[in-house]
Amino acid sequence: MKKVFISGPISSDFIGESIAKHQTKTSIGAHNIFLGQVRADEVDGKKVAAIEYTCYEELANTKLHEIREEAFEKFDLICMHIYHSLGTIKTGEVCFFVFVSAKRRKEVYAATEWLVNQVKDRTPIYGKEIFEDETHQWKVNS
Amino acid sequence: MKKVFISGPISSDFIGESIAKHQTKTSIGAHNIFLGQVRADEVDGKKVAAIEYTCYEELANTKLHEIREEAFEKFDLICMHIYHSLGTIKTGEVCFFVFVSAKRRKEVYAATEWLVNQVKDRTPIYGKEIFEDETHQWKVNS
Amino acid sequence: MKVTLKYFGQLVDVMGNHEETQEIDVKNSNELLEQMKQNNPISHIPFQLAINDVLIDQEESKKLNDGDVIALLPPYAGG
Amino acid sequence: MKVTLKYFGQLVDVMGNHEETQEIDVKNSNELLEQMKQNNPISHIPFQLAINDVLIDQEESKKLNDGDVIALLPPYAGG
Repeated sequence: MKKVFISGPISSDFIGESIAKHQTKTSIGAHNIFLGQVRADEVDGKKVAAIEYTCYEELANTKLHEIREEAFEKFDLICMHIYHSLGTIKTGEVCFFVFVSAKRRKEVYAATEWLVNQVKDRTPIYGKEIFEDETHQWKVNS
Repeated sequence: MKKVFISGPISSDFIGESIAKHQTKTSIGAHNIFLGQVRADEVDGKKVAAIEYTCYEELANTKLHEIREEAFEKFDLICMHIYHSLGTIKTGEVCFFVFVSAKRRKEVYAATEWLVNQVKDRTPIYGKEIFEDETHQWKVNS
Repeated sequence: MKVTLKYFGQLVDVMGNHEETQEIDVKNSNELLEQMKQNNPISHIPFQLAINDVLIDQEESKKLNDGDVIALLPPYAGG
Repeated sequence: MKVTLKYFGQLVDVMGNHEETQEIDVKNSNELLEQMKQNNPISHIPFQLAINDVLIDQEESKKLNDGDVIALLPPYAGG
């Protein structure tokens, strides 16, 4: 089982290091990366300051494993990594990192989009949007 | 005119720093990144060791400027960056970096794919594939 | 029988905690769902059940056993 | 008139250099193209022309002037 959940924000150093690790794999010709960043949305005049992510980790890991297996069947990929934050992630910080690598570029775009959607739809993750005044609302995916 | 051409490979540190620079832009909710990596292709039993990139920089910059303008018209983007290496890039190293950011994720995938294709089709860049035995052939885009 | 109920997302707010042990008097997941939708302040929140870390299909009704861990899962909001 | 010819990609190999100044006896880009395709070892390589950093459409024929910089561009291979 690959580790997906990271406590706290996903740093740009972590992303850089993930990219660097792939430079020994010389069959790769194309990478595609999706990053979800916490947005300072305004709701009724109040601004989001952070999102606090929680998840049902046992079920989430089962679902993420299924998604990985399906992705390797559906797309001609060499590598795939999914990372999601847990805990409080401030606006501007990265909370979601999907990284797909293939021989040629053709396959990577659709694979990334598919993975992002599957993780959102099938993984029991919850986000509490915390406003600057410390009130909160529960995030709803559109 | 934004600087696109970089002498030598695009390091993972450079990519990490580019990501970090976007963390002050809290209207961004989604980034999509494409990376082209030099592949150790085999041709008639000879292995590619590096690609030497050259370009017609004056015309390339004009074309890249046009592509940028069109992309901002076509897609609802907040930011867009294109980087391409010149000089000798060894297998496993990154030579092409397209970075797109938007409020929501929906637009970013198509924008990245479109940009990658436009840069390949419309920008006068040339690649000399250098084999391990120091012979070479000129790269042809499929 | 005694089961453990785990709450997620908005249900944590509504129920006032993450987890509680409760004596229940139902035989299967459908009966439990029915009872919860009537008796609890959560009737307006859509949710799915998972029993012992396995998601339960809305159409199937699963037999419940003493000691089961039952998770109440509102719509997901990852990413 | 005297023009500067710039070669790119495979044409650098075929012509043996990146750039050369040459006396030409043609009036426009179409005539130049015609002459090059006949007289040079590059007849088998497809290429486009750019004059003073502006790409020339295959259909249009542009007047050439003394001092022009003419680039010969085989198919691109970036990325």
